[in-house]
Amino acid sequence: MLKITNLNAWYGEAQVLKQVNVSVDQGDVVVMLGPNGHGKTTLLKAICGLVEKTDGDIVYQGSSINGLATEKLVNMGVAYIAENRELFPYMTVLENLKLGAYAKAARPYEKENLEKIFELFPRLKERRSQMASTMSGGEAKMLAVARGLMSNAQFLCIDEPSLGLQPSLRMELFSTISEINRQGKTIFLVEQNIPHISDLADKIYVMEEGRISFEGSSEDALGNEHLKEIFLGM
Amino acid sequence: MLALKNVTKKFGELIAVNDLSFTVEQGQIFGIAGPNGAGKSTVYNLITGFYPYEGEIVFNGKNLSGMPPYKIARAGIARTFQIPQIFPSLTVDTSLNVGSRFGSGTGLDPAHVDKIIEFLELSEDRFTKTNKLNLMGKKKLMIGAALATKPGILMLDEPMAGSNAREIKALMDLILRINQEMGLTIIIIEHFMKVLTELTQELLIIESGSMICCDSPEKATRDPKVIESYIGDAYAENN
Amino acid sequence: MAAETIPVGVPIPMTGWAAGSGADYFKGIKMAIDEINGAGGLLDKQIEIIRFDSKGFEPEVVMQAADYLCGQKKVASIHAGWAGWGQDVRAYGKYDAPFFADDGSQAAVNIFKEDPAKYYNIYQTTDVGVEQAKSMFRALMALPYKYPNKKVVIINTDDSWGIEVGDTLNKSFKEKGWKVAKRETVPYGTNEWGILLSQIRRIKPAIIHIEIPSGQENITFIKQFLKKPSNSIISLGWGITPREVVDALGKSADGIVGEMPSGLPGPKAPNEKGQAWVDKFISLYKHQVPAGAWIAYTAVKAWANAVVQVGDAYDFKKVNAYLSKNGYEGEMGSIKWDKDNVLRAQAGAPVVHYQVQNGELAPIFTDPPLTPYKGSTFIKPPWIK
Amino acid sequence: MFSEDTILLFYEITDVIIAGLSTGSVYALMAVGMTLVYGVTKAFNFAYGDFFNMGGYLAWMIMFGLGLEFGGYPLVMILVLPILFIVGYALEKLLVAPLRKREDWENKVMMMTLGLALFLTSLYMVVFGVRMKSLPPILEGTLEVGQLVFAYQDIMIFVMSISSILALGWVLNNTRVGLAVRAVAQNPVGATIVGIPKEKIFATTFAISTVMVGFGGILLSQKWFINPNSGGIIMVKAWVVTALGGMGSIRGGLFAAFIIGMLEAFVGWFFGMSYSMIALFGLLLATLVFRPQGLMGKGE
Amino acid sequence: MRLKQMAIIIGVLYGIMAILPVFVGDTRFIMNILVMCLIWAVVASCWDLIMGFAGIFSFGQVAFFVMGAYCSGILAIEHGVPPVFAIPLAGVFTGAMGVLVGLPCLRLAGPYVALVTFGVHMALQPVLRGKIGLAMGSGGSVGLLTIPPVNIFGYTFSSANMVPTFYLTLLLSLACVLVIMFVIKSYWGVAFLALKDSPDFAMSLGISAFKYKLMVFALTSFLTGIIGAYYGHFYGVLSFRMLDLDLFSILMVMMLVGGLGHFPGAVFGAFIVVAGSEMMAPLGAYRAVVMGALVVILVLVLPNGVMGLFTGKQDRAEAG
Ligand SMILES: Nc1ncnc2c1ncn2[C@@H]1O[C@H](COP(=O)(O)OP(=O)(O)OP(=O)(O)O)[C@@H](O)[C@H]1O
Ligand SMILES: Nc1ncnc2c1ncn2[C@@H]1O[C@H](COP(=O)(O)OP(=O)(O)OP(=O)(O)O)[C@@H](O)[C@H]1O
Ligand SMILES: [Mg+2]
Ligand SMILES: [Mg+2]
Repeated sequence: MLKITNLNAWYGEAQVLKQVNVSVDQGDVVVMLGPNGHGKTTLLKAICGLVEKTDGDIVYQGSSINGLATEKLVNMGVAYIAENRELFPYMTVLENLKLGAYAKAARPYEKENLEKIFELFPRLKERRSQMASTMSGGEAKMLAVARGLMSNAQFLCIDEPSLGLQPSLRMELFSTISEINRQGKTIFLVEQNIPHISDLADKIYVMEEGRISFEGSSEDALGNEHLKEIFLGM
Repeated sequence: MLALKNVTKKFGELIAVNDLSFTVEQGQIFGIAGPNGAGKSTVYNLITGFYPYEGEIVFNGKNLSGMPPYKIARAGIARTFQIPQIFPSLTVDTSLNVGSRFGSGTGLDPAHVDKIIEFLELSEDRFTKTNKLNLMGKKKLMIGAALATKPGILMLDEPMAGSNAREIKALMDLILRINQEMGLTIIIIEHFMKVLTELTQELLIIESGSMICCDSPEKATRDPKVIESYIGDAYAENN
Repeated sequence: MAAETIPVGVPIPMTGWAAGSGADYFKGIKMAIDEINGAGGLLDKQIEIIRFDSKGFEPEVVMQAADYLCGQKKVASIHAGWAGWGQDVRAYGKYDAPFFADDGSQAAVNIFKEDPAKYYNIYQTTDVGVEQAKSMFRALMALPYKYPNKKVVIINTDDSWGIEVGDTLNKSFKEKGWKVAKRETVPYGTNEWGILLSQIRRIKPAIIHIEIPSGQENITFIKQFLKKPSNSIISLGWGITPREVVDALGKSADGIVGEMPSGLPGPKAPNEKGQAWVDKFISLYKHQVPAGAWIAYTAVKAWANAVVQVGDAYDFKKVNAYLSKNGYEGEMGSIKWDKDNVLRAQAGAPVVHYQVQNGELAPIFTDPPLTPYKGSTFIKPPWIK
Repeated sequence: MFSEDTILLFYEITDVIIAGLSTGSVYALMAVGMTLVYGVTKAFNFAYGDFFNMGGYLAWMIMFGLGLEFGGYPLVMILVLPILFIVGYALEKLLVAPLRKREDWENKVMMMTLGLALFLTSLYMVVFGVRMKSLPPILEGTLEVGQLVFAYQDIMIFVMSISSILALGWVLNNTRVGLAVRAVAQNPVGATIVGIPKEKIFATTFAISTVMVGFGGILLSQKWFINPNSGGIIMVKAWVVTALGGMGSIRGGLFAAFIIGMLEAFVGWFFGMSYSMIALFGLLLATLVFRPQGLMGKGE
Repeated sequence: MRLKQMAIIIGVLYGIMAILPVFVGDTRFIMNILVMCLIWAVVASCWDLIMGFAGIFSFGQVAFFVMGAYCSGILAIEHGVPPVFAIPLAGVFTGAMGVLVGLPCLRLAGPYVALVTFGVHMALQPVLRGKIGLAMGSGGSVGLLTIPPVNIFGYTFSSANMVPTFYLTLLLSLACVLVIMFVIKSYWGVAFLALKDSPDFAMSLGISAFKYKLMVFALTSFLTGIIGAYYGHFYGVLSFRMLDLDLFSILMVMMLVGGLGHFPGAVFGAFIVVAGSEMMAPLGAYRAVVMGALVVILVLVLPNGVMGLFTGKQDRAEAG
């Protein structure tokens, strides 16, 4: 579904991604691990056209998307759930969610998806007319994830969705992600702490210093003592 | 050392903090946890004077109510923010100097700043602009600047969020060392149970602005009410 | 090369709020200089115009203009038009080249009086506001029209010109037993007159005098007044002269009266010489003579004449002495500056009072002495029932 | 029943109110475009007043420059409004869009528009001359109700300004496009993430605001005149109105326009016209002290 | 930029200024331009301090300038205060006015601050022209026409003796600019940057937004008032026309050409713009067209002004 070859990315003069190769197959959940600040978010941003300077190939469903405007990707069925939320601060929760379904493909499912989301995050339903900027850290993260799910996209790039969520919700979140995946969506997930990662992930990548340092199935990863200690210790 | 007495904060209809009272003792590491939107960050914002509130907050015998944030900072309360805050146009060094110069009440103390830089292992990045730091760097910077104000108490808001196991371990070590070597009282908001149970001496759990319990972490995390509303069965089993 | 021409300074606003009136003065100045150059030049040298954008007469701009033109370009004379209420006296008083301005303000004259020896090169080409206002009053009182009552409304701008005229009119009307039912000082840029007009409609004054030396306020006032006029004579004072007033209002302005200081009446001039000049101006610029054009023209001519008499454009002492002693023989007769170097209203450079008739300015009086203009007919404004 | 004085006073006060409404509608017209463009770009447009004049000049050009006066205002609108749209769109793409990529871009846009204002003002002066131009009234005649007089022209301005503001408000609050415009205003990156073509929205909003401003310029020029120098003061008036109402709030702008119109009318009536500016800023200051985000601003 | 770099640039700029009279000392016209450069350099720098560094959108700088000029002029004319005393008194007055204007501004967001301060600018003109102004001795719409020149120990500094007057202006201007430089490089300046970057974080580290913002209002209006007062005594005349938008725009252009927040760019900007504008004088009415177009182009190609050329590499890397 997605194939990245020899991707480099820069912020100004500083190169962050170095010759990254990643491939995500249709229907898979691919998890990317890696220490803080080593380029995971940058990779997702690069896929979604949010990094200004990149080179290399990004092919999505057979067509090259490198350099394509973000909004076009959305219409091609790619959704991005940003680490730092990127909400519309002076709009209500409901308006934020509605905007999540802005893409043409998502509009018919708006109502249906909204209900599902309110089920998953009752807090959002309760606060649907609160201004997004006044939501607590965790609430805002829920809203960001929810807004991404509204897009009905086929391919979801999710960056640390559990950041700041309370433990019970975190567990729920990952089962929801599995659920979504079972419904046929492909998921590219950046996340640090996933309980029972082998239940979720079909494939694991580790990024260190802007390079892919490990690639393999979750079993391979769990078999790797080094990785286990660093990333899966919780 | 720090005591909240019947503190209440409303945002319009919403009662974000509801008649909350608790005391943090000198030298403690004091944990605060609770569901999303329970009012944890709001408590910090009240202590540091960002919002007006009802009730009383007393620090070392001094009533903080009505004091502006910068005075509270100079009185010895330092904090970090849940969403990392930095000064993008300043370097690490200058940022720490700002804390030292304005927050300590004694003026710029280069030796102290040097010590913090060394302590937080920031010397490599000392003269880089803070907007170039990664998440961990930014967090350390916030802590460093807070420490530079020579506080009596340090309040951390979800410092572990977004970190992997090794990083969490490193941060826990750091917090412990701040507590022990620097002798600082620490309040920490976290969602990682492991952090709370291993680090804190006392754990306050709040929900919808009200206290559910305030006890030793072992007891608090086993409280059925806490498990139900916050930790969740699945998670509790896991750990 | 450079010595072959005689430079003349023209510090006139080319940009900013005063650019419109600046353009009028410039037309007169350019016409005079083109004539002289066409006739072989001044003392066989061509006159070269050196312009300076005096913008909005900010102090440093006025000073800068003086230092640039006199100090740097060594101009032989300066023709400034309307130039800033006295600052110009100080700026150009430092030098000796004859300086002609049209400030029309007592403040400028007062500065002159401080040190007449130092400021001897400064010439005002129009009478001061006080005198112009008195003339306006005389003209209003002499209109062949029976006022239904003795109530007047005076509206003026909040600058020195407006206040000087407004105060004088106020005093004159009161002395004559009139009631000044309303006196309003308005800022420039006032375009909404609704309230004032509704008050006027209730006062029903016999005269409304407006003294705003700019086009737009006068136009909007008249436009809004005419929607439901009261039985009042409308007198615009100097404000009738900016070309856009008649241009914008056309025949709907018929009946309005106003004045032009140091003017040469057109389209029918008082004498043949004058008529020739008016005709020439109109053929050059395709419109009637606006305020200041003629006197700016005449000032250039007066200076050129003095230079010819003296025989040296740069013998400023002699040129100035000649100018203040002899004045000049203009189109309407001789003009002479008084002891304060002010060109008081006089037969050779009268205050001309106009009425708009058929969408153009038609002279009805000249002053002094206040005499009905030959062949003039005052028409009762069409809105007066 | 009432003494004559009372009746006269009644009429006078009614006139003041009418004057206030009429000025208010003019201010509202001046301010619509600014609210829109500020709301979206968050950057201050110093050239605002010159866009206003652009409408007037284009109309003048079509009527008198090209001699198409016979077409009247319908022809003018048909020709001018699309031109304004194109000009607005192009200016955004050429001058604003490149700046938006920079750090601290709000300041840079402000500076750029300052230069643009200087450029346009002096360009008008050079091209059209320093003198004012005027346009024929859009509707002649007056409506008289007893002692009260309404010019059809004023009624027209009143109706047009209110309806254009309400229409703009409706579009912003009730349509998907409106939602998109607000989204881009609040978080451009967030907007692209949900699939909103941010660049297009920026340019279109700027263009629509230019159309609105220019439309106001045409309507008011036929009441007043077109003055190449008036850009600055129009910009300030529009700014005061939008700020008092709360920058970016359409409804606030509408209210503020009428509040200011009334204030000017009553102050002018009671104290004299030269006090209205002082009263205006007094009111603004007093309002901002109590409501720092303006009357209906959302705050940031 | 380091303090040393700044000091060097300022030193070079003023050094060049200081030797210019050797060549053009007898051309009053050019000397006048140089004096203008020096005066506007201070106003533009003050503006840069409050806007570029403190991040406060104050549009009241011209108003403070005019206030200072009028205050000193009135003191000298009406009350016979010698200019050497009237100038600092005017500074104190405008400083106090700055605090007064600053107080309500501290709660407001950027564009509102701009508006309130600009309101002061707009309201000043009717005040000076109206009855209030007349009662205080502003000369109403005529303005002040008889302001005495500065006189130190019996020596009169006026345009009659241009060269000594130029050096007095240079000293005053340099002093003001150095004050601004030290403020920017002191912890004051850092506090401004911190407050601009993240007010919450800054406050939690003990910075009082209130105090520093008020102080910057006081300081910039004080210095602007001083230089305004000096301007009045130098020219001997004042008119409210200075409050028209022209001067305001040109000052903004100076800041912009120099680079907003890139001190001492503003000084540079003032020098370039004053000189450039004079050089374009032969263009007449086209001067403003060219100036406008230049500003637009400059913003697009030189985002950080002339100073950006010096610090360009550094900043571009940061911008990324
Ligand atoms: N806008 C930016 N400008 C300059 N450098 C940046 C920018 N954003 C990120 N970086 C740098 O790029 C590197 C990679 O950052 P990135 O956010 O991709 O890391 P990450 O692996 O997602 O880390 P985290 O676990 O903290 O989310 C970091 O060193 C960071 O400092
Ligand atoms: N300015 C505000 N206006 C209105 N509601 C607010 C405001 N700030 C916070 N709230 C609400 O108050 C509640 C408490 O928020 P707070 O940020 O303290 O939560 P928290 O316990 O820190 O949660 P999290 O774990 O998600 O960070 C939340 O429901 C939030 O939506
Ligand atoms: Mg990341
Ligand atoms: Mg929180």
